[in-house]
Amino acid sequence: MSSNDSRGSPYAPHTTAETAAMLDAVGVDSEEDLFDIPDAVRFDGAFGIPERSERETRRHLEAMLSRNESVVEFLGRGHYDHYVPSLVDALSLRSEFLTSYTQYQPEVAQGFLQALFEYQSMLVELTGLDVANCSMYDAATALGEAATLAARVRSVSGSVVLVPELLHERRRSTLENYVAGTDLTVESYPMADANADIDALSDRMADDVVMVYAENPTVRGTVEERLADIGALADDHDALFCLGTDVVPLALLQEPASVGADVVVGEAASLGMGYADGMGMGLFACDESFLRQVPGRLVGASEDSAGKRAYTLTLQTREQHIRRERATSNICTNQAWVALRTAIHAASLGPDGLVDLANDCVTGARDLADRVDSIQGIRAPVHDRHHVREFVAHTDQPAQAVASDLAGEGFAVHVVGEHEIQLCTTERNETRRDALVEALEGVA
Amino acid sequence: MSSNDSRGSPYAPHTTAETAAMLDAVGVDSEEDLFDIPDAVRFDGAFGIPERSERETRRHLEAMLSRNESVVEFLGRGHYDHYVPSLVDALSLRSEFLTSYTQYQPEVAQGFLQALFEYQSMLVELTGLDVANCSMYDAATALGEAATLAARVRSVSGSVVLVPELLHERRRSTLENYVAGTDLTVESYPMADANADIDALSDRMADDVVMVYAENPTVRGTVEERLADIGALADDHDALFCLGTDVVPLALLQEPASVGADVVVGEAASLGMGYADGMGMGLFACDESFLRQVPGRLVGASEDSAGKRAYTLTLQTREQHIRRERATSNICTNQAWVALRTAIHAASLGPDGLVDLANDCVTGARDLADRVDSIQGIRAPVHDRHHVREFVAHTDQPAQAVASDLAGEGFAVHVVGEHEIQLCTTERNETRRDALVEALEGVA
Amino acid sequence: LYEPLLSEKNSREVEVESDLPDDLTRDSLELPDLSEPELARHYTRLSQMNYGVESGPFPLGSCTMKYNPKFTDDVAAHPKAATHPDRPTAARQGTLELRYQLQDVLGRIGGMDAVTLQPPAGAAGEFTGILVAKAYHESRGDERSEVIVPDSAHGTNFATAAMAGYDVVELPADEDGRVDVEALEAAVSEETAALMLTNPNTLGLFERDIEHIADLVHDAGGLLYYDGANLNALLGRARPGDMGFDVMHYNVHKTFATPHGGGGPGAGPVGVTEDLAEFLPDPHVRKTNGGFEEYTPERSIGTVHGFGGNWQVLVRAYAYIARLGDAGLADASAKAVLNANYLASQIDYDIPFGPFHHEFVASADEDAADVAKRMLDYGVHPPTTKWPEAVPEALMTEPTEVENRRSLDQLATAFDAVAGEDVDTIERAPENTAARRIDQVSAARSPRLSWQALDADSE
Amino acid sequence: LYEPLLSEKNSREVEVESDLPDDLTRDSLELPDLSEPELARHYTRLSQMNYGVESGPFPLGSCTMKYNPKFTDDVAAHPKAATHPDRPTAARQGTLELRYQLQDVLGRIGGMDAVTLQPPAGAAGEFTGILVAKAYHESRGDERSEVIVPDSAHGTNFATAAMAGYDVVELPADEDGRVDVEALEAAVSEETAALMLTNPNTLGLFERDIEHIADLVHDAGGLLYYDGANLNALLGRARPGDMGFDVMHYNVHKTFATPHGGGGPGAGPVGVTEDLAEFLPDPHVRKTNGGFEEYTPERSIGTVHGFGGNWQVLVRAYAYIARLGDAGLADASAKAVLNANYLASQIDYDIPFGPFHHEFVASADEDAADVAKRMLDYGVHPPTTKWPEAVPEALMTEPTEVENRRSLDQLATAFDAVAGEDVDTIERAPENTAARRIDQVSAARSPRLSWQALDADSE
Repeated sequence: MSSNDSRGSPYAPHTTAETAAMLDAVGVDSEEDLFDIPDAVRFDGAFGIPERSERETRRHLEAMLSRNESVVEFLGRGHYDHYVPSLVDALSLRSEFLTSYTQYQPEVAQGFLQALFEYQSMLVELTGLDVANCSMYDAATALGEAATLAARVRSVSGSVVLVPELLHERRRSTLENYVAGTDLTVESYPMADANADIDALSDRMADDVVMVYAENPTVRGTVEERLADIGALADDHDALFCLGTDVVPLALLQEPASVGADVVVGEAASLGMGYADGMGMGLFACDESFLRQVPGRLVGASEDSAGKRAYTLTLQTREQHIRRERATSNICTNQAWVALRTAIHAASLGPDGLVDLANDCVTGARDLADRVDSIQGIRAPVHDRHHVREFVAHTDQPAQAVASDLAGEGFAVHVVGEHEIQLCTTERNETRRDALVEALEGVA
Repeated sequence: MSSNDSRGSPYAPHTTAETAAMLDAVGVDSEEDLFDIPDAVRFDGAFGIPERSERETRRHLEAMLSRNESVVEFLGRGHYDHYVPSLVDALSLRSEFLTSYTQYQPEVAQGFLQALFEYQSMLVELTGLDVANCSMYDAATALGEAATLAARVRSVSGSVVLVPELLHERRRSTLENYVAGTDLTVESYPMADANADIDALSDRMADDVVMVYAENPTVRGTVEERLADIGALADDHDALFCLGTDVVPLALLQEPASVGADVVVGEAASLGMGYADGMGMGLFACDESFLRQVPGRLVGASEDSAGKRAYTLTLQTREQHIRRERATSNICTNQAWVALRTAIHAASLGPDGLVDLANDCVTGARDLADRVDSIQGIRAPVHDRHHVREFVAHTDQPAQAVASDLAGEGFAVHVVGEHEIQLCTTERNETRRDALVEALEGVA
Repeated sequence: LYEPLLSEKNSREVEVESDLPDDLTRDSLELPDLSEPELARHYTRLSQMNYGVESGPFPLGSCTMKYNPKFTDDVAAHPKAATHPDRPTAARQGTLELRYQLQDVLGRIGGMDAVTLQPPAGAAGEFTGILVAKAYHESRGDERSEVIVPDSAHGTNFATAAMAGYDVVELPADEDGRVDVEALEAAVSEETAALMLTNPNTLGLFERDIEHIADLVHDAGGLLYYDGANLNALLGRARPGDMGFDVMHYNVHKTFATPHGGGGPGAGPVGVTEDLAEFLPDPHVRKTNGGFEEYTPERSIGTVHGFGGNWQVLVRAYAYIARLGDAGLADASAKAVLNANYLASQIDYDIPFGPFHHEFVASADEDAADVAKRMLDYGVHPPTTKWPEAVPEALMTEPTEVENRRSLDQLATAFDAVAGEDVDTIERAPENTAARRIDQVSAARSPRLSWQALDADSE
Repeated sequence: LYEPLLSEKNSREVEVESDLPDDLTRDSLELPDLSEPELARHYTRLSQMNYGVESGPFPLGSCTMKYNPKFTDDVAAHPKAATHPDRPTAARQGTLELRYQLQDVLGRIGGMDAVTLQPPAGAAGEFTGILVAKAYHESRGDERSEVIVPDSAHGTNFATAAMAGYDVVELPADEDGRVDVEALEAAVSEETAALMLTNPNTLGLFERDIEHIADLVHDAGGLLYYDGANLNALLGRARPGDMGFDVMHYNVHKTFATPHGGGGPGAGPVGVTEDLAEFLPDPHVRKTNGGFEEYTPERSIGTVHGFGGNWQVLVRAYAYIARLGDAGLADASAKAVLNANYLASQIDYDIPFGPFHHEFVASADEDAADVAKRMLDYGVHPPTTKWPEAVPEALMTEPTEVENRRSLDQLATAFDAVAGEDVDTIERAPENTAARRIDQVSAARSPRLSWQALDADSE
């Protein structure tokens, strides 16, 4: 056997001779001499992690991942699967994009900066608002940031954030954590048939409210029909109106600016990512008046010394590098690469393709609900509304039992109540709708 | 529904307005006016091929490919599966490499030219010969080209190409086709226990022989032990000695130059490709004296007008653009991109890694043969030789029946005789060796 | 090199039609409208206008800009990794096992008893860790109001403490560049919820008094928080848990080589000691009889992300750790520290503090930001500049282990070339880059953050 | 831009040890020895020194340099496509079905009765086609010795005919640039095995007399061979089979958008009429009751490749055809022809022949090769030069359908800018490229084809 050169870490390029020469130049005998660590806190144990070749590592991980069973998922509730064109991978995986770097030296990062500027611009178009940042972690954290923004800009004396009664529990919990260090409290307002109960909301509105949050579509997939009313109520009480949405239906539904939204948050990775165990990307757009309160990075256009248009991270005085504890947020590393993917996906769809996709979300959910409704023992949709991608169905059997039986048939659905399941459909599972309906007929 | 712009071909970027303006500039009313085709040969039928979206097309093809069953392949005989590091895909799939272009303008193709120059250099190192071209289609066609080269450079009056009795039938048939337009004829010489029968070969050698071909390893996986003798015999009779090999064992086995090989052909895609239903890449190296007779493209170093080293396709007077019917071969499009992958794979293994891999081919085959030999009803290896990756086993049962039964258990092996199967093993199926042995115990 | 915006190439406004009532839909939508070949060229051109770690050395201090092994991308793209978090537990055992294994190896690497993978970035990890610390104190009826942060700390530490509702107490350094223990003694009190520390610190120096520091904080009832930004200096040689830290976050996009991708996504898992484990975010993964499951820690702070964080990043991080193993991780640190020391030995700059580990902070004679711009002209990426402030005109330099001697020499050449140049040349720089020096002031003064803003501007 | 060779970065000679007897192994092996980060940078740098179709227009005449849709790469990389050809028929039904479907659609597109996918390139297709023709004649006891080739044909046609053992009869063009029918009448005889023709020809002109030409050749007992290089001009509008061609090859890396990848791999399927089908290479794929199988055509010429040709290329080609369908293919041709005509209308060059289809041949005032070099300075790729010889200083230009009007205008600007420049400027070109004008003469006079040769040279 030929003996391998005594390289340690596979991604450290040092040959033995090189290491020796470098130690010599530094003036020490061994690498260990460079560690200035008191003996008392020296670690002399082992992690017990074996070294593996690339091939063995892949085998190890792929064997593990293969223990994820092959089930057909009719799952949504904030995390959606759309077909991602091959172009998105081909371009976003280019090592000039997917590698280690940030744009702290804009002169050598014009490409990514322009791509993020374009992402921001598409979000401006979709929301109708003046400003979009270049990404938040996800919809839940974006909502948290919106609330703290509201606290900073509030013109009223209040401290209450009103959120819909029907709200993904994780989104609410994350929001609660974001406001844990502020004076804000979170309260919910009632809903009627999965839309805001405007009368109840109107009754609740008072000067202690700094922000009203509503979603379109809602967590139950319904189109929220009273957005303009909510916006007007918020406006009447000098509260911010924050609208939560998703980048796909956003192409079809009422433009947030037109219903008075001051801030738009939501999920944007529905374009560009598909299912990724919940990994997403938060969109964040707002009115220009909040510009200096926007969390996260902003890319702006400027000029270079030759007078050519150039892009740069800007308004960094909002960020932690400069303002430290007075920063608008602690967000630093963001989801820039996902924003790039979203932008490429949106651009490859174009306006027609994106609207078509959003329309398919509406018709697909309606058609599936119609078929499910015809099954003995199931009623769908529970809410007499228009739906986007997903809807709740009432099951005469306990929902958990129906879901378990479906799992046995290879289908995954949400259980959202004792007798309620939620089904989400996109073009990714459209060819399996027949099979789902058949399976439901068997178990309902 | 929003209506799509009336684009025809998805990869033609023309908007309707653009098309109209361009027709106008050309001075015609419609695209059809540009076709100068007599009515009599106009096609007014249909192909009957439906248009599909990208997603539908992928679904169509992937559904088709999924009808390839999941079997564990212990198959070789000229087409081998080695683990290809992710780096190979990551780099070779870069669109600067995998796209439409050739290096006819070397000033803007220096990168690929250098990569091919490096490939040639690695092959020079591996073969010990002076010159390697930048790829042939595969081992079989490279052998065909070697024979026609022999015909062009022959210093003897003969016309016989001697090939081993044990030779992949498709390699022989391809060779026969390559010499179909020449005076050459192909004859085989006997083998003894899957090595050249040197006495018989010696008896056959005469002035009518222009080329002797031998393989190392042979099609039955044996190491050819008499290479130097074959080389000497060829030399004695002024015949060319052409050695067929594979790029992986080449790193371990006798250097072709050291045994007198004048030309080396073989398979080089064993590095870089893995199984691809037989898609490969032919290596072709030879002595400098045949330089102006080499088929295929050659990349050479030169200088640009600023005096910097630069690379260019060279000696193109051998090719069809210049010499037309007097060209050394009709090969034009080649396997350049596969050569790039082979080079990246070889470079990422380095000398140690490549030798280790070749050694694993020897020990893996030996160990599997030992275990198979211990099974009741099987004897392995049939040939009392050293083996690389593969070996022949004798089965008391009819080989076809054994193979069919194995197929039922999810294993694929070659049938090479009434009572002979051939098994090939690499690191790609090493974790399934136990299962294969167990299955063989059940069916043998 | 200049590439028009997508909108300048071709944009189209379409009327939006649907089956929905008109008042529930928008009227029209305008977006770029280009074919695949046009988009491929667009983004290929954009990609060519970036300098990344595969272009050359990228010694951005405190950022640990490692090379990202390619196979980790392939593992992250495995079809079986693309699942919804709400599928039944039995159907996602692969995902849960990978999460469990990563929790486990991170715990071992950091000397921590429990690790959550939910925080989607380092700063999110800090926030999570501080929320956990807060919940811990509150569970003991112990309301505390202050978090102590060294003045040389990452800005996110200050912002995080503030976000969590704490007053920030800034801690000066001693003249050696390390924590001033006397100042710390003065600062700690029963209001101290936590001390946030990076070790080695942002000057690359190991806090030699760490045991004493830990005792001081613990004796006052506070907790010790470890910022994992500099963990690459210590792999296999020291563990935060062994030093007395109670909470820490890991920057997997630094230490464990996952790609930053132009600013993110990253992941910021948080490790804690046993006492704090019950406060970790919901859900956490544990082993069951023959499998893995999620559960809610008893006194969980709740969630800090809509789902389980940045899954694909976590997959890559686990792949990297599983590839290197103990030996590879330890060698990575050794080479990172060697590289920093070798590079420092090759440049003509004053480096006031030492002995440093994986990074050093050199002092420039001219404006450090200008020096950095000029370094771009020599084809390398410059270090982080002007921070930490303990070093005048700081050039905070962290080459990481992935550079070989030749590229370190190339970096040194660039450093030294700029050192010898006059101010005019430096202030004019860069001249050899895709864009010349960009006007930051006007970008901030009249912000144009979208092509709509550009259009409005030119009207 | 200059990148050292791998061998110049780090090379190492290792002693080769193994369990094999020493006399069966080599003593040592020297190869480059570099880490993954170093290799990633090396090949990334090399990639950046190439101009491809994703860099901008690439109007290389007769090469049909189309954009390669990305999804075809993903399909070709599907794990289920990575199989060995010797697995049992039942276990490779997917592969066989895809091959069958591709045989089928290619037959429909070309108007051919049977198609083999085995030839791994266009020239290999020519060779296969001529061998089939030869076998056909021989099967009828008809020994023929000549193949007629128009003087403007691709060089491979001549070389192929010679390889197959035929004498090549060169056919002059008439003054319109098409086949001189009188000359053809004089050339055909009972020695004529085949006439090889491209239609439209290399000037982009449709051979209007194709029916008459076919009759002439067929009447003499010869066969008509169609070189598919220019098929992109005719999709859905005319089919070689309908014009009287008996054999043809398809260049899937031209017409069907599979990547050339720096010179290959391609694929050159061959279509034939019913009479010739029994001579096609072994194996061929056919439908069975409920599946697909391979079989040996009755009078097969045998094999022309070690296995079934360039599988991954074939997968991409089928994916492309399945994506476009009838309408897309027809539109691709329409736009390719429109683009050529539009570009021609925008440049100040003489174009002696027409009406042309997907390509035109302009005539330069200066040396066409110099003009091409100078075009590089304007950031575009130049056309094919100096061929066909019917046009003095030919610039053979084929923009394909993937260019939009703006990039055609960019091309036209480059053409016209060069047209207005003096000889000195043009002869000095290129000046804005990674490498300046490369010395071809010395490259050929003292060939250095490996780093070993460079080393020997410098010693």
